Amino acid sequence: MGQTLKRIAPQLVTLTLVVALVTVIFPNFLAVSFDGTRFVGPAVDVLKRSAPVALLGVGMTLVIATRGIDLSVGTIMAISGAVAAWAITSGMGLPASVALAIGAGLMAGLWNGCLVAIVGIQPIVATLILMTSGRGIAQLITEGRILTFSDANLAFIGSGSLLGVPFPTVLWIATAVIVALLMRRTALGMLIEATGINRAASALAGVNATVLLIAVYMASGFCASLAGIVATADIRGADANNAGLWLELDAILAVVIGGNSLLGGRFSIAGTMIGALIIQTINTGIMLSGFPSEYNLVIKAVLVLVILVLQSPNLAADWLFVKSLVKARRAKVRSETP
Amino acid sequence: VGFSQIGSESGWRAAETTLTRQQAEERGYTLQFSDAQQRQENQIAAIRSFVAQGVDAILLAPVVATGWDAVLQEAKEAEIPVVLLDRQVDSSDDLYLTAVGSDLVHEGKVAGEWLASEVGDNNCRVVELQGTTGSSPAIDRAKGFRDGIAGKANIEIVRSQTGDFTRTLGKSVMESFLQAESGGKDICALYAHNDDMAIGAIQAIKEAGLKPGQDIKIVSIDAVPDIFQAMAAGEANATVELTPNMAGPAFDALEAFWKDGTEPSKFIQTESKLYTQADDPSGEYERRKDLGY
Amino acid sequence: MLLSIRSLSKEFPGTKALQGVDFDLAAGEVHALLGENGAGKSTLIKCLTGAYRRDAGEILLDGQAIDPASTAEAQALGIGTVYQEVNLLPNLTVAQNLTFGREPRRFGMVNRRAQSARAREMLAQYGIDIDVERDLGAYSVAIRQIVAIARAVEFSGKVLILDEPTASLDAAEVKMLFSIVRKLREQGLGIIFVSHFLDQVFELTDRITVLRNGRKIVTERTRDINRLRLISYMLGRELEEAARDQRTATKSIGQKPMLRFEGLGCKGVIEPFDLEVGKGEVIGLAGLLGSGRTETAELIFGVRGASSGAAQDDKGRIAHANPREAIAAGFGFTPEDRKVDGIVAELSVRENIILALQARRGWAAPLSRAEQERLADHYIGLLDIRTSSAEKPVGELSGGNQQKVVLARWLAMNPRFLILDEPTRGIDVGAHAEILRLIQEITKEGMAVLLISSELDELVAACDRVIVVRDRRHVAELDGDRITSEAIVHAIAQPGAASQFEAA
Amino acid sequence: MSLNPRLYPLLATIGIFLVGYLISYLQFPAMLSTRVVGNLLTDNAYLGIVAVGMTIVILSGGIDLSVGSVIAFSGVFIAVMLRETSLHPLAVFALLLIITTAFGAAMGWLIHFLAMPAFIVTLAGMFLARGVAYMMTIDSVAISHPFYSMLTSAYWLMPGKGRLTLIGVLMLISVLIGAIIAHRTRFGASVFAIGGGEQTARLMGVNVGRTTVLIYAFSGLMAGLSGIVFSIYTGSGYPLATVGTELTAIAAVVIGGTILTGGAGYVIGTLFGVLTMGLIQTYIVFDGTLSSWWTKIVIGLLLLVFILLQKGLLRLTAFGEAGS
Ligand SMILES: Nc1ncnc2c1ncn2[C@@H]1O[C@H](COP(=O)(O)OP(=O)(O)OP(=O)(O)O)[C@@H](O)[C@H]1O
Ligand SMILES: Nc1ncnc2c1ncn2[C@@H]1O[C@H](COP(=O)(O)OP(=O)(O)OP(=O)(O)O)[C@@H](O)[C@H]1O
Ligand SMILES: [Mg+2]
Ligand SMILES: [Mg+2]
Repeated sequence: MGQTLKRIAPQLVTLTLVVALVTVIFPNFLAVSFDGTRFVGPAVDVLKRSAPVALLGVGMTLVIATRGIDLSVGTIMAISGAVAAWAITSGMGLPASVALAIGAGLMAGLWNGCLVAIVGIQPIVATLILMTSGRGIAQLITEGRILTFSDANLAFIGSGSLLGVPFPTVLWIATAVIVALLMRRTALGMLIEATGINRAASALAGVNATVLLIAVYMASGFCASLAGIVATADIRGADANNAGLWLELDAILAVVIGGNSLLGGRFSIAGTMIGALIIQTINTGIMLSGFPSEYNLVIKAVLVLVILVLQSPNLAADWLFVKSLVKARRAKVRSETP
Repeated sequence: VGFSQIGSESGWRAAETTLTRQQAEERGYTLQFSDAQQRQENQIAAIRSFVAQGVDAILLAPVVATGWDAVLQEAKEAEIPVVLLDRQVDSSDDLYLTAVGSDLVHEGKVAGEWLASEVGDNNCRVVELQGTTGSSPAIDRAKGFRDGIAGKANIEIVRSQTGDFTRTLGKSVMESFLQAESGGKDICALYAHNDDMAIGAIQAIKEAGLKPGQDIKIVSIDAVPDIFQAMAAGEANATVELTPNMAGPAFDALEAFWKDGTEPSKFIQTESKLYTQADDPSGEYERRKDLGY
Repeated sequence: MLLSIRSLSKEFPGTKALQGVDFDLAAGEVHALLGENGAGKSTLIKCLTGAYRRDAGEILLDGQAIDPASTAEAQALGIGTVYQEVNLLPNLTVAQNLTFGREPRRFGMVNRRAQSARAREMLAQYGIDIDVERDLGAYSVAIRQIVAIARAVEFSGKVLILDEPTASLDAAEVKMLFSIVRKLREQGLGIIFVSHFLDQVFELTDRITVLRNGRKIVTERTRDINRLRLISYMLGRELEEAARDQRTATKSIGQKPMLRFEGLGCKGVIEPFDLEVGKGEVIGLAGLLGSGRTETAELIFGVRGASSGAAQDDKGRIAHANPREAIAAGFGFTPEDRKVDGIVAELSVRENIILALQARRGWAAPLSRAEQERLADHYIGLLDIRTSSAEKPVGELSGGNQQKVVLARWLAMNPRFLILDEPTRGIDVGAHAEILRLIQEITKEGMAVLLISSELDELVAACDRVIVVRDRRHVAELDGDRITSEAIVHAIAQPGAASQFEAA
Repeated sequence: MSLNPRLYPLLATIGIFLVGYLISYLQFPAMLSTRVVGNLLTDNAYLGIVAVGMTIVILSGGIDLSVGSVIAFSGVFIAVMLRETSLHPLAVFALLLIITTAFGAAMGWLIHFLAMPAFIVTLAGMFLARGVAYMMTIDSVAISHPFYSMLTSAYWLMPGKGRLTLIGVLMLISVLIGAIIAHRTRFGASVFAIGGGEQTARLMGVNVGRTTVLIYAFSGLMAGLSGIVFSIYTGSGYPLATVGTELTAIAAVVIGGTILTGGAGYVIGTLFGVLTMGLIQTYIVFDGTLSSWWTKIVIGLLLLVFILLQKGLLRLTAFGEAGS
């Protein structure tokens, strides 16, 4: 636990700074009130709106740990959302609809995993294929329109609350905790890391790298399908055209801001979750600030760059270097003055 | 006939495609359909392919207003008539046969005028959900709305932010509007650049414990089926129609042109009809729900 | 002095790699830099060539203080280097590798023809005639090593540094290298030579500097020092040299073999061969570079698919079509290229050691942390792995210690049949003896070992049986008293055994 | 004397393109007109140019996600500058190329000196470039300079009414220059070296920092040039233009036989990758029966087919080689 805290300390500091910045611009940002059934306030919104990116981030962290990348998660969201809405409007009931949607996500992950692990296509290209054609599949299901439904149970997943906490928040936190525990309480985490760092050596040591890779892409598909269900449930309709559009980039950003290396290996899901919160805080902050829309991207880009620079490993090394220089000079001075 | 469609980014767009296909089929044309995935370069390439293929006419729903001179010139040299659908271009008008569409500024204006007459002399703080930043509907509908409320000092647009024409962003941006305007108490009306964003916003308003349509008046544009449902439930107040049937008038014009060379007028404007809760929303919903929206 | 290093220090997080090291190199001498694995030899070299920033100390070249900030600067100063385990860039052509940074140019563009001509010229000195326009990666490790040497020689106007250049060369190539080094010495170059082969050190060098734990222990003239004293300088203690007649024939004749491989082969890779493995037996695999020893091992371990053949034990047929099946059948394999196929660099020593064990147990049955630590500590002690902690990433260990970690991984599995492909490459004398002793020990408990080695002495010392591989065929088998260096050399050197320079 | 194996991926790419073209031709004989050939070059000129820069980046083991946005920025910059000032387009071009090159160099600098992954730095660059384009104008701006009309209508009429346009030729020249830089200069050798292994490259004396900065500067330059070509192609500047072009460019580079992990590939291969992408588009337009969603599905599937064919072909040749 202490180690995890130490590992994600820079991310926590960054989150605090971003929250402070937003609070300066919008003083009520941290105000939370209870309206009888649920907590409300901008910060609660952030926790709720982080759900898609955070969920995607859980899967993306694992994929990136294996030195891969999954560009198709936004599209998988659209597919799963479409499946869920289609199932519920054809009268299938909540459990069946959710199961079908998750099944679709798993299938998509299986497809990606096979292309990467068995056919040997580079992850970025393999998932680019699904990214392009998957949205077509989603539109095929909805026939290009927004498939609206009115089932209150499904809608609850997107906008209901549990003990006053928005359900999407509960869902992403629970998913993150369960996956993180699964990784660290079993040997999965280490095996994934080993595969990501050196697939050949891991395979020689008996790690079933192929199956592991497929499983990881399926996990990513699973998380994406949860995100897709949340997004669909949120607006009570499946928008195959826009659901999850470009969200894969935010998810990757969350993973990196969370301190994970894009080159695979060591990973931290907690870090990614904070990364997702940082991104959503920025997004919500931009919306609350009232700046004209055309400034959104520049503000986001500048903030992201600043965060990345602050978290850069080299900067840390430079600090150490400066410190050691100072130390060395002092030592020298001491040795020269007998 | 070649048809270069922008893409399939919304239900309205899908309906336009469906209706164009239907119209072509009814009249016995072979439709060469090309989806440009929101990219002008794909549209230009598609038109040039149509020319290379030697189609008889080209329908073009341009993704953006500028940058068509060269390719339209090419079509003209190949003597293929081009009809613009739904959006305008700023090329010289001898490069195309005619343009069928509604006037985007006018749509915004109709919405603005409705709001102006609805609130009368009461003070009204309006929030605006804009379309995709930089897209011509977003720019023109924003402008038209401001024209519509011009001179009414009691109406003030207090916040505008892009919702990218999507329901998801419509909802989440509306949530932050509500947060920023003391839980929504200070907002009197919402103007959304399309119905989808309005529908998202309606959910946000409901979840915040307010009554959309009453506490916050809602006016939007497009007249897709779902907004009529909302109107029937009293949750939306007005919408301005943008008909997806652009192909019908386009084919009419083409047929006249082929028959005896009649040059149609350069702009065939479709109607921008205003629907309110008084206009039998449930009936309108039933009429539209199978049109491919 | 041509090159002087004064009180050089370098610290990595958790490790003082060099502490106040002095080193002098005269023009026209070959100076050996010796020490155990992890003593700091490679670090010293990298500080010298600007690959690492040093923390303190100064470097004088021709009496001038120099401070190369990058290897390019060092090259410009006339220091040519062969780095340990850096065999240049496999994705560039041989010619590009050889002339990199000094490409012949015309009108600002690289003159391909002149480049190739130059490259062929450079390689001709080493008696090598290959297609220099193919990717370096297409050639064997030995060729790559020679290319790296040729390149370093070309860049060494004043100083040539060779960090374990002979690790993957065989006797003939070593001889050729030595004659070139001697020629350069006559031309007045200063040459630093790092090796764990003490015979080569005595044969070639003029002076010796020994490092231990990042400190300089001694510099002496080679002819004033004897082998035992040198080893005690390096280890800080005496070494009981593994007596080679200690090996008692453990193979009980007449007993049924533990494993039998019949007609195992792969088209175009290795001809079908039979192999019987007895309990507790050590089988050596001898041959020239590229003769097909590694392929034999890979076939047995399922790294390559076999096109024919089968394996059996007393319970019947066993599947070994991929490493997982081979492991399930009780095989183990330490690959030749530890960096690429062995270590998982960013994982800790502990995790590397338990990796195979954990993979066999499956992900759902994790070893407890305490158990992992116990195993790690046990093998760190047993194999004397030099690391500041079990949690250090393996990639930060010195080469030899990395090798020991891979070995520990398989010992922890306790397989019945362990394949060791060049297990002692790059390992210091102390550890070398240690590993041979270890092989003895584990086989006493019944584990069988297939030992691939280019060092004949090692094979003679450790093996019950030696199989000689030539031109991708198993051509001879020696056992008992017939295992002598001479006999092996004789079997290897049959006519037509000169195919090692061909591209794969 | 057998063929150098490093040529196989290139030959596979070219072969697959030709086969694809043949199949399209058999189905639609009009495909073989000079019109279609001219269109293929013109329509993909901007993509080809930006893909040349992307090839160099990918050869070094990096990636540049900012190029699509930079193209959009370039168009807007040119349009706004021509509208607001009286500068000659050529002066604006020069100014623009300086800006985009510096922008690329700045990203290269961040990547190297802060040891940040290229993916993320250029992702931020992608947001930034488009954001700045929005800030300059949210509207699409037409360019109506006479010099521009001249550029747009600069073409050579091939027999059969096909047009070989200026921008098409510009793309071919860019590919040529890119090929020379990648395969015939010291800088190019350094790029391959870094792609083969940064540590090793450094030990071999590559100035990794300088090379990285130059690589991304070059990509920025090509993106700027591509922006100019795109603005000539469309005669306007539009901040929403070329969304996702970076992914198309990456796909083209990969289809062209360059390996995403760096160190191996050919710039000429990229040209065929781009043409293959163009061929897929043309084929779909010629077919004209696909609905919007089937268009997406088919594009993805065709991409997959090309990659699989390439892989299969390579595996076959590798097998043949091993067997001989
Ligand atoms: N990059 C690094 N980061 C951290 N520690 C390092 C690094 N490189 C080397 N070390 C440590 O520095 C010490 C000296 O290592 P070095 O590679 O110089 O040994 P060596 O004498 O060359 O050994 P070998 O004979 O095995 O090659 C070792 O303890 C090693 O773990
Ligand atoms: N996967 C591979 N692809 C291409 N070439 C290979 C491959 N594996 C081995 N080779 C080549 O095959 C030849 C056989 O080399 P290898 O090292 O396996 O033989 P060896 O007898 O084990 O020799 P040693 O172990 O002493 O190096 C070498 O030229 C090597 O480069
Ligand atoms: Mg060393
Ligand atoms: Mg070998």
